[in-house]
Amino acid sequence: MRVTAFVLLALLAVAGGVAVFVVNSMARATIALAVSFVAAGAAILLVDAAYLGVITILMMLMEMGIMAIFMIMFMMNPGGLMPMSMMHNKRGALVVSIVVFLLLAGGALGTPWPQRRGTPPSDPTLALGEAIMGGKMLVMMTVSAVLFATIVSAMVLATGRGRYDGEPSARPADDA
Amino acid sequence: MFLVLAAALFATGLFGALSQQSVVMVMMGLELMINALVVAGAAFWYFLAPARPDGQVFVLVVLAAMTVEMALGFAVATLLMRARDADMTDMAGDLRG
Amino acid sequence: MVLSNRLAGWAARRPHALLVEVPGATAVRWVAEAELARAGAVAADSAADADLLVVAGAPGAELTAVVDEVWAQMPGPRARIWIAEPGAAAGAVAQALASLIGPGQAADAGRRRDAWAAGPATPDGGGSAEDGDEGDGMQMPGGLMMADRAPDRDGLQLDVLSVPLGPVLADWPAGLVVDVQVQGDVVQRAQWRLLGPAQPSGPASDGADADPGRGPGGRAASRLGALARLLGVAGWPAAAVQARRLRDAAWSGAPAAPVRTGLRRLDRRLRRSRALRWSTDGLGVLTPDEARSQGFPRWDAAGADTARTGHDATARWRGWLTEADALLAGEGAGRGAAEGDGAGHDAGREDDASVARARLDAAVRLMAGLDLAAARVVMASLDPHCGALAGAARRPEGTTSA
Amino acid sequence: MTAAPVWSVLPAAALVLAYASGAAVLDGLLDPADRDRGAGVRAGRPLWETARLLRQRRRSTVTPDALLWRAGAAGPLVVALLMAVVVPMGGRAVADPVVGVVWFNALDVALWLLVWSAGWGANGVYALVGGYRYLAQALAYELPLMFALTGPAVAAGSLRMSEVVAAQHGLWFVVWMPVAFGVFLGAVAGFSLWGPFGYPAGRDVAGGVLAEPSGVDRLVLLAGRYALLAAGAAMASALFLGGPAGPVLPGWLWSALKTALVLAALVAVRRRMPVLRADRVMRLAWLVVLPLTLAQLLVVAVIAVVVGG
Repeated sequence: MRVTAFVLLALLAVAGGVAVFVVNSMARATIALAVSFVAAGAAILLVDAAYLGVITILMMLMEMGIMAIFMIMFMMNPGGLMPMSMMHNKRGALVVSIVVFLLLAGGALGTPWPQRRGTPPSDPTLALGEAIMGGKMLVMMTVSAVLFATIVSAMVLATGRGRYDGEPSARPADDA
Repeated sequence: MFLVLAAALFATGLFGALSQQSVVMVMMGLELMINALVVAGAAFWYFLAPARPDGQVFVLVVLAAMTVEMALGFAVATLLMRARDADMTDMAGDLRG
Repeated sequence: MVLSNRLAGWAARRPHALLVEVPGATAVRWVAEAELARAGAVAADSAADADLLVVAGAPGAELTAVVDEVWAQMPGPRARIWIAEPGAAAGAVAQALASLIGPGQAADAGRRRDAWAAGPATPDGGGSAEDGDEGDGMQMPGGLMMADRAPDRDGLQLDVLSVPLGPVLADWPAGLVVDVQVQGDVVQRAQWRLLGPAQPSGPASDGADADPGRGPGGRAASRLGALARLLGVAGWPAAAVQARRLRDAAWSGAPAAPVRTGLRRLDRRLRRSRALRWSTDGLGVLTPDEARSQGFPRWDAAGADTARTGHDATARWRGWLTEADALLAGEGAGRGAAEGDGAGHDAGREDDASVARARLDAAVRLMAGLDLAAARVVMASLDPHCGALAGAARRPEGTTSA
Repeated sequence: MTAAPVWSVLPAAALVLAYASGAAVLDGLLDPADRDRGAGVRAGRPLWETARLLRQRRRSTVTPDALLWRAGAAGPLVVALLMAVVVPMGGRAVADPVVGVVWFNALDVALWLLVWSAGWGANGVYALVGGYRYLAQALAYELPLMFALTGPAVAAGSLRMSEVVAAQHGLWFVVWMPVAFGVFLGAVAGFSLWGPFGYPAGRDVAGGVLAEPSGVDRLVLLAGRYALLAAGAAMASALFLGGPAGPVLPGWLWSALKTALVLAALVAVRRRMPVLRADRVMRLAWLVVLPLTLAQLLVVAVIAVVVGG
């Protein structure tokens, strides 16, 4: 049951990922990427990491929503009315990625992984929360500082004029 | 098995990031690669050391990194767009300097 | 068969009607709207939503072409009626409702060859297809063009889309087309033109009974009609219904007292609504001179605090409320003189061609740089009487840019 | 509380649809346009509309993205049903995952893309504008909503819906989290394109995302809108109003009553206010509501720490 579900989700995730670069419409590419993420998140749900799975889905769908905005902003012909091929160096990229895949997959299957130590806690979310607020507090504080710096720098990079030398435009930060 | 999925996602993303011209599409490739990291991280946590939360924390950090990548990526894309009306990676390179 | 008859019967209890008003046929539209409401119909927002296409007035060739396009976009079962004068409305509506459930619909469905099913894009009246500037000559599948680029208000080079707003659009002035260039939903440039009626009638000629701007009741109804449209655009259907009923009551010459009671209730409701003020404040600000030359009376004297935000959309709808009440009370005729403001308030001033043109020019000028929602509020708050223009020479004008 | 068996998905779905129809009936009854007509005619409105849309031909537009369009049209209904899965009604839910609250949040974010594709797929200007309006509005309400959801979770010390409900024995969360409750209701109206947040489906853009679909597509989309309202109302009654808690009456009845009340309030607000434009909502949300929600969350956290020891 679980194996079947995983295989289906994995296939969906990879198919979505491939579709991103195959479909000829940016809208569909965005949605395909979202499908890939949702499938990956659902696969994570299978290993009892409920919080991680759902939060992955949540974050990624949000990002794709934002991406939809930028996609139309930046892409000529977003509607994909014209078959889209914006490849360069397709052959090289294909070779490199196939080689990487073989290496990684071979490594994954071939490596003698160490024995599993311990069992999952009864509530992994609780364990995660306690880790974040306990032992891994420093990590999270770093992350939050980085996120804050990102907000500021992204705004500085993206807006041409300063905050106070134009008409006040109520544009949102570009990531939530 | 999870790692094979991760490897496949990673390779797909890599292909996209290397082959695409548009900044937005390259970022989609990067997203896929990070997605692979998330899957791999969760798998490592579950199958190797589920008693310790390190794996989960790692995944969260990766997610945060992804957000940062998105935000900065789009900020840079906006900057490029404003400065040079270029949304293709090649163009950005040509116009350098 | 029984089931489908049952379905048809149920469906006919609530048909959705799309109204197309020909310039100068305001009274016909009012009567048609009232008649449709009586039959249980609701106003449709778009062709996709409509079962009934109601054309109020006699459209000219261009407008007829647009009506045909909209007709082709309607999903069906569908019925189309042409109402040339107010008296004909009741019969026409009843007939159309009957034909909606009649056996003719299956035949109609069989005959149809729709534009969307095959072939090139039609130039579009209801705004249902993107068509860009013919800039780079790159032909797109489906006959659609790629969008051009132009700098936007934040200094980015972004795609520009040319879209005609109107003439078939809910709560939109009759026969008016505003060709806008939009980036996202921000209007960059706008330009208006008018699709006229079949026989241009002079602004002050025979069409007196089709022109509601006569007599205090009719003028009060005109204010309330404009208010109903503004409320529709602002997305407050409940209040719009209230205003429309008062309009019909004032127009039909009902006793003024109950109408004024209802008006006072509406007045309280609107003035108390901070959300409404919030969405109309600061939009479409006119200077006092412009306001006077566009036939708006001096409303600051009539109770609206224009000092705060200038002569904006809020000031105008408040003014309409005050004015409608004064007209119904029968003091409309004297007030302009009492204020000593000669330009203020002579009868039917907004039905002058020059005033209507000035309002349209102001509207397209003020629309630039606003998003579509705000641009629609500006247009609705200026309430240009396109019927007044229909007789005058029709030529496009009023270009403006951001 | 135990998780119900798999077949309970069906009654749950039926319940959502029943509430959705109830909301539609109420909306018909409250519509001033039909004031002069009999109550039966007004209450039957969902039936007339459904019949009308079932009879209507499914129309298309020039070169639509049919796949995304259909997916987007079906999206709201599917999301509403998935949301309802974790909502406990009378102490019983179809599923009670550890992360019920986050599940709800993730689904509401899924709506971003779905409604956007409903607007995008039609390949019409007004529909596209409607789709983007949805995203703009979502950017305004999403962050306050997240913090509003965090409140009950912090107070209950769990993301599991059943524990959030259980933590309200004694005192309902709405009493000491009024801001979060208000924000939550606003967000429900927001993701259901309802009332003051109906901007993406505004009349000024010929119905926005509703401008192009017809026939069955439109029926599903409209039903999805009411179903979202219903799911949101049920969630609100579980998160903030104590779920089945109440005197005398049995628990399931309390749940049902509270949901119905919240739903009725949401339906009624549509007649009371005009649509708020996204630029105004954005300013309000980021400058006023977000700080308020954060302050609320701070209060909740302090109380939770003090009380919890």
